[in-house]
Amino acid sequence: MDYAMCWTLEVGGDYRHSQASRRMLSGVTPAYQGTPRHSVLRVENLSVDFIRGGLGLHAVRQLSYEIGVGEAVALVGESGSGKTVSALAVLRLLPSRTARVSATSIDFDGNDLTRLADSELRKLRGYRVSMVFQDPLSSLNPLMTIGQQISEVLTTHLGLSDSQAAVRTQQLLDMVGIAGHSRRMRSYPHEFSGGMRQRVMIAMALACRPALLIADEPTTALDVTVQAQIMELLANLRKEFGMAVLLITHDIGIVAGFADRTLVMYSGRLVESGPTENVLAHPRHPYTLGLLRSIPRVDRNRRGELPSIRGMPPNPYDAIPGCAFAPRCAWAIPQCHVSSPALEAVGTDWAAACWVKPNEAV
Amino acid sequence: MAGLLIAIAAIGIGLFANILAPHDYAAVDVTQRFLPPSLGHPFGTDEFGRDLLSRVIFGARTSLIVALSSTLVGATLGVVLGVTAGYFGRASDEAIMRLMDIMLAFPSIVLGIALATVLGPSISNLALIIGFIQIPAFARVARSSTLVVKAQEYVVAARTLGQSNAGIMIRHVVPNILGPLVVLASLTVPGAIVTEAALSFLGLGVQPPTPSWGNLVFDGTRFIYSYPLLVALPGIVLSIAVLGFNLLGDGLRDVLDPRSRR
Amino acid sequence: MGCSVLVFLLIHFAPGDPITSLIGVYPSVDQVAIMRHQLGLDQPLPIQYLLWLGRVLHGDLGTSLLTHTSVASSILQRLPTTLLLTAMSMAWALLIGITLGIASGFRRGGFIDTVSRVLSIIGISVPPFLAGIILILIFSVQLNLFPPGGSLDQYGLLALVLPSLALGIEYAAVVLRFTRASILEVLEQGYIRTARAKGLTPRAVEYRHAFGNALLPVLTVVGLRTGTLLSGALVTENVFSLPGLGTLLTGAIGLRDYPLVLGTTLVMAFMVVAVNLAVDLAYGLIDPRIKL
Amino acid sequence: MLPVSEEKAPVRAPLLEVRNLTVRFPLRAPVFARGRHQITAVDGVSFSIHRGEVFALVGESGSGKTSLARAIVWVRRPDGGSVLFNGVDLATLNGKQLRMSRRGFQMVFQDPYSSLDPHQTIGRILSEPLRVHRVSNVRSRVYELLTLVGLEPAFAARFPHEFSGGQLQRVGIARALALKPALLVCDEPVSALDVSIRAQVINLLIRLQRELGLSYLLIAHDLGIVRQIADVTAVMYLGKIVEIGTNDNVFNHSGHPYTVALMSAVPVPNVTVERNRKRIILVGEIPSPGVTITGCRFHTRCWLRTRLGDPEICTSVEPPLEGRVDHSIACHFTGEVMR
Repeated sequence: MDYAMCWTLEVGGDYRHSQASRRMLSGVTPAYQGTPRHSVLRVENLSVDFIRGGLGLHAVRQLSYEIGVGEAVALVGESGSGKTVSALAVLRLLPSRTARVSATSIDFDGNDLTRLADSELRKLRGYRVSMVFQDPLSSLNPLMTIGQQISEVLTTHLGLSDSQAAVRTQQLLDMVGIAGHSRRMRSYPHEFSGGMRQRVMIAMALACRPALLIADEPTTALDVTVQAQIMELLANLRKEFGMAVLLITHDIGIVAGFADRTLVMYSGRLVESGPTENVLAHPRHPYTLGLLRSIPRVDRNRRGELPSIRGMPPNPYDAIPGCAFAPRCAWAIPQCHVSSPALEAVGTDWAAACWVKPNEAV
Repeated sequence: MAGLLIAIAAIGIGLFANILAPHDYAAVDVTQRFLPPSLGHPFGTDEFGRDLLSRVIFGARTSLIVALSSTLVGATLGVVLGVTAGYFGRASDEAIMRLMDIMLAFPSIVLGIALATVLGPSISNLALIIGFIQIPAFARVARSSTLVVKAQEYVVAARTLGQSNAGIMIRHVVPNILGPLVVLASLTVPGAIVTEAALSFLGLGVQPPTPSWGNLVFDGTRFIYSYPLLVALPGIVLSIAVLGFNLLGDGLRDVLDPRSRR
Repeated sequence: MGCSVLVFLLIHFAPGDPITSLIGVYPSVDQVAIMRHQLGLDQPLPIQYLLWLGRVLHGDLGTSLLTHTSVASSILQRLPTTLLLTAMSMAWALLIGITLGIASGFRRGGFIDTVSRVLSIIGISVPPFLAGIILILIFSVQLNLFPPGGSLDQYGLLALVLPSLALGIEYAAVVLRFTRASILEVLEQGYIRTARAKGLTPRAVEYRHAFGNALLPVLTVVGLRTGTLLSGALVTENVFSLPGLGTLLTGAIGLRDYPLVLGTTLVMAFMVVAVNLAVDLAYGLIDPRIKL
Repeated sequence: MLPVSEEKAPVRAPLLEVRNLTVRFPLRAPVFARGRHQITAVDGVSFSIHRGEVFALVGESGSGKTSLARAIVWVRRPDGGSVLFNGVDLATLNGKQLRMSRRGFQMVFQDPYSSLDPHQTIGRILSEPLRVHRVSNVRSRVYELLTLVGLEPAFAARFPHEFSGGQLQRVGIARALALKPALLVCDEPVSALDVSIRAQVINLLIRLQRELGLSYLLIAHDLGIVRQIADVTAVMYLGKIVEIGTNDNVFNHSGHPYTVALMSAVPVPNVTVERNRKRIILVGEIPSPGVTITGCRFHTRCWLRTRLGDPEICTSVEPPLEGRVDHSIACHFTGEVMR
């Protein structure tokens, strides 16, 4: 394909690749091997609280996870489950006035992000780890051209001159499937459609060939047919670059086709994590199971009422003594209301935070 | 909070002027001219030997009557025009907003001067004139808020229920645009105090012997070299009152507009 | 155009007949009739308006009823003072307002922010005429540094220092507040988060991404406040007895000099319209989403 | 006098009939070039809904489905065509008659936060339709409605901001049911809700439909939901219906290349299915409605057209919507699609 060619041409360039990414460029995408593995990101005990008007909101509680080199991991949850907040916290992108972030350690690519100075972290952002956001319109500066916004990354991190950056920007636009670049580079975000803007965001994020891409609901604002385009593009580029992807989404359907591993969050906590096929076929946490059962599927002739989860997600301002899901859970036992279960292994590299861990097929 | 206190104090002073004032504001005593501040005359006396403090206190009454009633006039008319323009859109919107643009093109004082010469200077006319000047501001805010509310689905819902346009405007639009309008009103009051003062200052506002903050400052300027306190004291009181209403407006904005809560 | 109709009607219905102020309190009937005819006052109202408008479009603003000189020429003579005064106050108000606004917006809660917030709320509460008087008291009466009043011819630009300060204080405070609010708003936008996620330095984020976007609403304020600024100029000129359009206008109103009032008001309205047009053009230049 | 839900209508006459409906919008042109540009959001759409039927309208953003819904509930007069409710053309009604006939068709909105007035209590919101139509026993009816949608009567005294999205959507449904309508127009009723809440609201809609014998016009982009509850499904593309038929026909025997692509694009939460399915990725995005397209309006993105070697007819002749009563398709090459 076009973009493959363009990148082979580029490899000899003046990129300052780290050891890890050079290995990836040689085409060796480390296969998923279970623990232990080389991880690109390892988060331990991440907690985020928001202080608003004297009230404390526990957005993320003791979240730990790991993303292997080149691995695609999905972080799934509903609004308010803390999935986006946890990702922003890792990159220190939360407003420091209101957010209180704490973690035992956040290891990215050999750096402990909890100890890194702002200026050092900045050198990693957009270079070794980058992000794509949900709403591509508000995520792009309306007053700058597409070209300026992409080349900015190249001049900042790779020290390219403006003309070198312009050349590379064209190649990047090519890579994400935007044709007619010289004109496109001078266009402004409002002149693009939603899907095109998201392609621009992706080009910008991948400009320095990061080791990890965090995609925060990248297709939520898009139509289904465009969503399919973007997900295919992301999947292809991931294979191409051998980069790891953390896909944040509420749509489990997207997860099935994309992620090697799936993490499920509920009310700020990780409730289940494991290989996507296991989690989706035999979820061991009642929340995951209920969620999967309640999704009406386009590939099934099933009519009438859906099996649904009763009740509502808890108010994040409330302190819950036991399992946050217990009030809605069909399997809840007395213990669930008293103490909060920790993640416990239920299989190879597969864990669920539940006292009961029902074993049923979706 | 400070703003609220100052605003309440100012209004209180205006309301109870006759109780608070130590002297008759119009009592001339030529033997007592240009007295410096003393216990008997805390602000001193003016060129006719009138007690300055009493005049400032009664001036508060005049200035605030003009400011508050003009804001009421401007807000009422402006909201009616703005909501009509925003809700019905199209031709009525064009017509009303062009008219507002024309009014805005004139420096407000110029408009005020012109109207003051037409209607003649009396307190009620002054309130009408300043109110008239304020119409475009209220109309603009009311219109843009109405446009926001109109785009909300609950307005569409009310229409599908068979609610009439008048019903929708009264029940749904007006209650939902009140927030920004209250803020604007509280920010308009200091503007009105200043405009009244400026008009009085130019000799087109409140006519002597009735004191207002504006004509007190104006009268004082004649003695700016010999007796600056005559300008300074009413001027400072005026500024404090304006400051109070401005702070009140800011505070209201923070309370009523969750977007500015930062 | 609408402006001219409004001015015309407003002045027309003003009580006080210009004839009386011209010929004296007890004119003879004949005298009045002749005079009215000369002035075109016996024509129906719309015709009067059209005649006047026709002349205006040719640059003829009529003749002053009292001095019998051309209105256009007296306006032209006074215009530079007012233009210079407003331009000066606007210039330094924008300079101070935007600089401090940026400084306090980007370093929210810091020392500069606290100081400028206090300054701005005080500044907003001091109307130009009062600011003028205070400045005169301090700099002319006490320190004797600047003239308390007088024309450009007498003192040159020195004559404008205090007036432009008096006029600019409130304006600077307004600009400061809007700039600050606008920056705080912009800093919460998605593209700022993107810029930070790209690894740009805080400086690049603030000046390349936040600044331009924050300036747009400030530009709108500049347009909207022009009328207020001219109002202030009018008062300020009177405080400092500067011979500009403001003093011309107040004088003309006092004497019911129709054509002069009409002409001056129209020129002022035109200035407001012109500034707003300039603002629209600037908008078009800065914001690619707006096509003129 | 005018039709309410209990009215006896001629047997088999449709409850709602939409004939050749067209909605246009003026296009905002730059200041110096203000012309009479218009975009056609809905371009001659016809269909009918029978009593007790769930009719789903599927389409992506820009397909015109929301404009169509607004025209049907007559909050925006259509620019062409007609809407017949119980056989009565809404355009022929005067203000009072229209208000009466509104009792028969009500709407459920997409955004539960924006569709309920934040300054009114739930009780006032629910009593508004009752007051407008001078229904007696407002209070008891409000309690009845709250119970009907699974909420506590005590909620009547509270304000919308005290509730979650799912609860508010129940209030929205209760308001729509207040006047005992025969038809509910549901515009994306669950797309603003969280995944675990969606099923609850869908189930409520299913239950109400069964218990009250309602008809639904369901507007949705989520094909899974449509498949779950619709009897008849119509697929819209750029203002026109391109495929319409019984649910089984449209989903299992799709005849329009767009329907096929749309369905293949919907992800399914199952790894095996996702890995083995053939996905058709359409090129580009739905063209802006301001652009005039000759021939078939889908031809710019059609995967079948390229596969068939770019037949000329696709770009020159607009295919009519034709077929059987239970399945009509607007494509020149339906046979090829089916194969």
